[in-house]
Amino acid sequence: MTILPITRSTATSGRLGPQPGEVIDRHRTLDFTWNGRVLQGHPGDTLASALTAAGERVLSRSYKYHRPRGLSTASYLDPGALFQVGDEPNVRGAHRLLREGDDVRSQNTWPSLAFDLKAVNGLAGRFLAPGFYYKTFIKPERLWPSYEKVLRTFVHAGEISPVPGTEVYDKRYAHPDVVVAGGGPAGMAAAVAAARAGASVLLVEEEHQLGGHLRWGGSAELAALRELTAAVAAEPGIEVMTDSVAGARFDDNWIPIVQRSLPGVAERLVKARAKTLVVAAGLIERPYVFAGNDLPGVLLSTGVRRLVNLHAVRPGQRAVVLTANPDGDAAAADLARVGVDVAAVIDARRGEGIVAAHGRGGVQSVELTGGRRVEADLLVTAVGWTAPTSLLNQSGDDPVYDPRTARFRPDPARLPDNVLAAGGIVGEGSTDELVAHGDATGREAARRAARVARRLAAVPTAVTTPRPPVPQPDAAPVVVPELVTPDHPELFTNGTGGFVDQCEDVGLKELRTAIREGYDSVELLKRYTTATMGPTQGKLETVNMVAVLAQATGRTMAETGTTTWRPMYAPVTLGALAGRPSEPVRYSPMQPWHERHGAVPLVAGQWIRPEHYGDPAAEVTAVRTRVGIIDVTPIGKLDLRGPDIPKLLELLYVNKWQRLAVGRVRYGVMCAEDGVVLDDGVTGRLGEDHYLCSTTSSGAATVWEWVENWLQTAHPEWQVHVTPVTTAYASINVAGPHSRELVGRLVEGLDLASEAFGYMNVRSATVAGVADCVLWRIGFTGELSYEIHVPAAYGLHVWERLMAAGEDLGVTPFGVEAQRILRLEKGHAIVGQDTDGLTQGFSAGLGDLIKLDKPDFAGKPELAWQHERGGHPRLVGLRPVDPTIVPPEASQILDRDGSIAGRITSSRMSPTLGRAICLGQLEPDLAEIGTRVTVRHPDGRDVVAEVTDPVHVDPEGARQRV
Amino acid sequence: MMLLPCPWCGPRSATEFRFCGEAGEAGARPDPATATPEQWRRYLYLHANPRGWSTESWYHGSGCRRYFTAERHTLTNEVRSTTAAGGAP
Amino acid sequence: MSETSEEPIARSPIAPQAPVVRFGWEISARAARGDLSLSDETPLAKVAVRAPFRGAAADALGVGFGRTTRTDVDGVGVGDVLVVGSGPGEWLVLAAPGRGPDLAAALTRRLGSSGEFVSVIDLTHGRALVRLAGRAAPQVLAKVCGIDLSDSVTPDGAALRTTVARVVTDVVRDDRGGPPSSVGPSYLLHVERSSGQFLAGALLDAGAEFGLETGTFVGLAGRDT
Amino acid sequence: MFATSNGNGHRRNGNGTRPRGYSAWDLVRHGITGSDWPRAWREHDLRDHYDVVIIGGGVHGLAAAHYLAQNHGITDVAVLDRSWIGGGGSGRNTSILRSNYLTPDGVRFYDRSVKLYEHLAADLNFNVMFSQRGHLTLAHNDASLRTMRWRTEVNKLQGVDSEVIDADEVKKLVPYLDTSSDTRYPILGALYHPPGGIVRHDAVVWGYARAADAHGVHIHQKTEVTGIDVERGRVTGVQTSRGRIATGTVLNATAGWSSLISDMAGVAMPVQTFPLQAAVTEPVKPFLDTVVVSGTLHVYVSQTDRGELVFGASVDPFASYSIRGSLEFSEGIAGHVLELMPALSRMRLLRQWAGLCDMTPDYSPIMGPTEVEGFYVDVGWGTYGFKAGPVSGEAMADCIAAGRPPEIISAFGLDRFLAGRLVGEKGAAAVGH
Repeated sequence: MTILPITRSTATSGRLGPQPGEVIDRHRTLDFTWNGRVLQGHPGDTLASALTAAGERVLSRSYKYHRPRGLSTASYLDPGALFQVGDEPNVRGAHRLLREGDDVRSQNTWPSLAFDLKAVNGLAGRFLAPGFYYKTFIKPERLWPSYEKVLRTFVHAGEISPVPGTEVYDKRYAHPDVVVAGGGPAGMAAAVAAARAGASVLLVEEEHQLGGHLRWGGSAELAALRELTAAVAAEPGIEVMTDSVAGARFDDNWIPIVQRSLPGVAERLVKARAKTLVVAAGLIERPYVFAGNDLPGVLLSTGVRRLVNLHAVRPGQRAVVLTANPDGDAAAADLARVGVDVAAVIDARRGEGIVAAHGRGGVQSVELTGGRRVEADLLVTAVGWTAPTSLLNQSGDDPVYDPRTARFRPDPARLPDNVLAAGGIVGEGSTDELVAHGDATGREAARRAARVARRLAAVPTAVTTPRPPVPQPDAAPVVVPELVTPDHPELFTNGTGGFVDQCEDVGLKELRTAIREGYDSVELLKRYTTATMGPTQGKLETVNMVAVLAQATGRTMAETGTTTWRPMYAPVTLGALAGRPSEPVRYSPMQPWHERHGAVPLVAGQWIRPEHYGDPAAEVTAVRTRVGIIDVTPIGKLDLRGPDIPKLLELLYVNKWQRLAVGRVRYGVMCAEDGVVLDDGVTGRLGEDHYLCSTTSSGAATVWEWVENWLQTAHPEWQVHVTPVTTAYASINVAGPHSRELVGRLVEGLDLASEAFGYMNVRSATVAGVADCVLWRIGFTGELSYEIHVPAAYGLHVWERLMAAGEDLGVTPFGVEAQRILRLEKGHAIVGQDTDGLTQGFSAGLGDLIKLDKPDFAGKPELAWQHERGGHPRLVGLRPVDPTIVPPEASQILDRDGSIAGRITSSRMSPTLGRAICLGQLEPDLAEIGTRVTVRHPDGRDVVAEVTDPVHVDPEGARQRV
Repeated sequence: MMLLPCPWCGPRSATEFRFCGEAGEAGARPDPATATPEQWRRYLYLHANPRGWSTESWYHGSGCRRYFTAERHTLTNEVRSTTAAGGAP
Repeated sequence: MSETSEEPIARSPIAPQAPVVRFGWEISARAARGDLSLSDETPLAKVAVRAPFRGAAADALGVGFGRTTRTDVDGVGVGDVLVVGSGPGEWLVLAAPGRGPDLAAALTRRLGSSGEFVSVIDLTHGRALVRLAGRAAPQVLAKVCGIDLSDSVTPDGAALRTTVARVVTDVVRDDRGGPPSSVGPSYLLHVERSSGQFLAGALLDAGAEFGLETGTFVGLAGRDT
Repeated sequence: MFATSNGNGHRRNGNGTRPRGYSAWDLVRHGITGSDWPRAWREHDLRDHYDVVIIGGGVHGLAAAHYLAQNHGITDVAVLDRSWIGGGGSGRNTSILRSNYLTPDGVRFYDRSVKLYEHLAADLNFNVMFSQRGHLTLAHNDASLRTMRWRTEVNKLQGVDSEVIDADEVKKLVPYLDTSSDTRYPILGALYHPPGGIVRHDAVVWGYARAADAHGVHIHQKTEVTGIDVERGRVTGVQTSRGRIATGTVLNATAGWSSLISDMAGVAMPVQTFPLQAAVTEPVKPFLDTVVVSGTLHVYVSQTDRGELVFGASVDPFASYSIRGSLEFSEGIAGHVLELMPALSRMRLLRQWAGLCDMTPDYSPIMGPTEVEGFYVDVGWGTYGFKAGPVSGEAMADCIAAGRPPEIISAFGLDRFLAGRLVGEKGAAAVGH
């Protein structure tokens, strides 16, 4: 606990001389700022290695107690190296390569990293038991919101700016024969072997170079690294992806791979359908839990070897090394080689151990079992490994704890046929043994990939393939040599204290307290203490937590088990997951004209349509008094061909279709099997076996699939072909008293007189020089109108000719808003607005359209019972008694006792009548014409309205029949 | 998502298909002339909802635009058979 | 470009670069400089045929579901046409611009005699059609389409329907039909008309890193000219 | 029916042993003495008889057990869970609370739950961290704006605080939202519901478990139900992985398992099980102070007190019992969240998971008795079960104590489907969350 400011410790570390395997370019330097101070590093340095070379030991503060923290794993997972870089939060400083001018800052340290006020939490450490916030701030209740505000200031993270970034993300699909997740020796060997067997391979490696632990090895490892790197480079069939991660394994080997730091693309999501997956993720070194284990200067052996051998950085002056495996021994040797004073090597294999690390702001001495204290500024631990089996777990494996090797071991037998595991994750071995295991696994992966390809090709389909796949026999399975793992001491904690989860600041004593409180299963313990829920996703913490839980409950580690490994293997940006913004959008052929004439766009599903051109009321008057034209292209249109169309229409619509003469049009309503209104529209018969059926624009796709369902599953014997032609035609509705005059000026070969072409009729003709147009006499607006369906490529041409030819007639474009007012004046209901998800046929104002004497149609039984039952809501016309008040749509209608009796579904000021008019759903006992009801306005006022005939204008419908 | 072997087009990602609910005898439409309300509403609302092999109707909306029946295991999402509606390919 | 001449001009849903009118259609005059090009082929006549999956009509069309073939429809003078088995019992027949009505009539005559339940619809105006051609064409398509485009799975002459940039699209590999300036695979992408502009935009965005450019109308003859 | 309750199922105080022992003073006392905290709930041997057996150790089952004891003095109760308490839906939801529903029945029901949540910390002596920070449902087209007003008006008539606000007011509440008009789906306005918010869902489970245990209820984890004994139309016992329990009353309070458990009692259910996925990002400094939901873009997001953004969306596109999750889910929410808040492109998804939801034909639960006497259900909770935990527990306790459903759940009976009386929530199902 250090509340006093930490003076910058003397420059105990610094740059070493050239190392055989170093990845830095010592001849160039890069300037960057650290909390505002200018420092230097080399290309190839990570932010963390550059900082350590510059003598920085304290790199961050911990979550709850704000204890000073330094490097530990010096890898992507390092919990002590999370920085804000410019406006990007939570950057993995021990992985992110240094760039010129990087503005690197510690996160959530105020006023500064050296002197952090919130370190005062450390004082109250003993009072901040796990889940302390559940046990306090309960009373008085009214103070909880202010307590919460204080809690939120303790959020330990970087910041997101409200200004969107300019970085680019995109995606691509891939169909490799083999994905190899992990580019260490086994992964490289597997990739080479698979490629040599003819497979296409994606080799995915999280680090910036291939090689895994070989990179910080000795001369033998570096030689093997060169050899394997050359072998990979020699195989054109291998695509290498470094600084990339195979994020998950979803069903049927659907594998998202995130590529980072590509030229011009911040992150790219590669979506691979792999025939086989080889998981070669190697092993992650596990921290040791002991008092003082979170002090800056406590490093894992891999952390030390990375700093020394990869980045030529001296991690300390005087070191104590606790080792239980050859990697610990190698770390001690590397330190000695570069002149660090290795004061003591503690060999756990011979029962030796450490008690604690002591120091303020960093390690100053190490207390050994037996009491001896050794002065040191660096404590290195090598106590064992965790197998990162996330992708294997997602494939169905359930790794079991093996006391002999002190880790949870995957069980390849539980894996599906298309997933294999290679190298360190399966078992330890020499470089040659790992390469041999990888090689054999790679060949087996290629063999299985070929079998999967054959199986996919052999799936019976109707596709006529030029050369049907010759069924080759499967090659014999490849024998994969055994990877024998040497024993390893079980070293999780020495019980003296320390932190089990350094990201979330959860200590050993805190875990034990929580276990005694009853949170004694691995999932409950995780959720109560938040251990393993931090940025490292539990990779460094889970096994130690399980060990502490097992010890405390007297159960074995195998019985205790682990928490579920949850996708993704490494955190992925929302940008990479979203990719290019790509929500499909649909336009009508007249869109350029609309935009040139100031149409206000309305989002209607995937369509963008003109809402109005400036003055919807004037547009309504133009249609009522002169002539208007509207672009109704989005109206759904289905071309029906075949002799059995009447049977289909009888089955789907509530009304009758047997006797519809050629050239005639009929309105119809469709209900679902529960009697709820599904869609409506007009259908015209263009020829003996040729009908054109229109649907609502929002229902176009659903109705087509609904029709196909009946045809394909219920009546395959009916001869009907259905083809969507919604946008094969540009649809222009010409409406108004002068519409016949206007259309007459452009049409050829069609007598427009009412006797020849009456209401609810359809004809084909040439319009403005365009042949094969279809003209309908239908009346959604209630005026004399002709809906002209023009072959779409000529839509703009005909629209422009209509505007030109009708200038003297006062032709006016009108949009969806005016159309809504016109149809409301005529009392035409809109499915989905005047009806909802529960409105059955008789509640949609259909009156006698529903023919219950028909033998069968979709939804008939439910409609018959609705009719029998009665008492269902009615669709009625309504007029506020005060004509100037337009009740907002969805205002509720109240009964005398104040309960809800219905609602306003449509409501507008009618320019034609100069008053407000509405449609509404209403309980039957209030639905008689003339009844007065109370409408509750959103602002709380009550308004009186009178139930009327739904048709407010020209109830006899004379105007549209003229 | 998993692969679904369309009887017409062959294996495709399940994102190309629309799930249309349980098919087979559970989904069969009772005779509207004789069905009682209870029988009709069992057809509308009740599901077997097995945690295992299920016989279902699917629609290949982004492909051949045909309906087909599939036997799928609702836990592993393995599909062991698909048959085209109204007539084999 | 508003109307001046009496003759109506047909327009594609995809806005043309440097528009010029040819065979009654407004098309883009500028040719792609490099090998990789995206051309608007919407002016092609497009006739949809529905007929039983197997039978006399299917045999007369000469190609099954999932394949394409070039043929001359019984010498009616419609010239070379591309017949695509686009679905089960579904065919798409492409011909030169303006030949839609003649092609539909010829097909109705040719297939009507089969006695089977056949329907022929001129969908020239209902669909947008683009052609993506060039060595990098499969990589461009692989950014927006999840189908395995390798030669073994999607060989020249293959036809399938799937989603491209979230829009349902018929993908037809027709290498021979590529523009003379291009080499390697060539794909015809056929979508519902109102999604044409969106699809073209998505392809150009995906192809930017490969230097994809829009090219002028190619037609069916492609590399044979 | 239980002799201990008085006729009309009216609640009277149980044996009143409210849990105590959690307060700032207790924290200091334990801090100084270093003494251990008592177990939050105890482990018991499985007895061979209980008056009531509740299947499902989530918030619904534990709340029912608590209220049976506290409101009706019925304490001979066992809560069984096949794994650990809160391991099912209660531990996998995105912990959003609201009562801005569509039908009067629905609004009254969920409003009662919000009212219970408001005092739950004090009632259970366990801080469930209910952050009543306001809930916004965005409308991107006129149809959904109309649905927002419909819900708002029905809410106000039930005395629930909801209002329709315009895009500028939305921008004030959530500055990171792009409320400009040139986005693909412009924000036209929103239903603003101040009583809505988020809660620490695990804490609710633990709070109820601790309180029920204090009343003497036996909580049995790692105890799987393998059969339900029914004789002559009456429940007589439950078979479990740890032996048989004789009982005359069983409550099915499971999700994702409700069909399987009901099948054991021979009760057919109009339920189809779908996975519902959720995800969490890495923490960032708090910037989002309300819950934001978009029906059109099928995504909802809130920021926890630990700084993480929690995302959810609608159920998966097909029925399944798999909780392995999918790439399409995280791609979908990422795309939609960036449509709403483009500045979040650099935030990283930390983990994603899935739970199982039992969907019903009218987006409303199934609660009350069934045709098998003594077999009660509190299921069919779709994607909105957690917010109804407290009121469901209370109502089911009343129902079991009185032997018939209280008024507040009268609209949710199982028999409604065959009678064709579906609940109106289906009316505006387009905006489900």
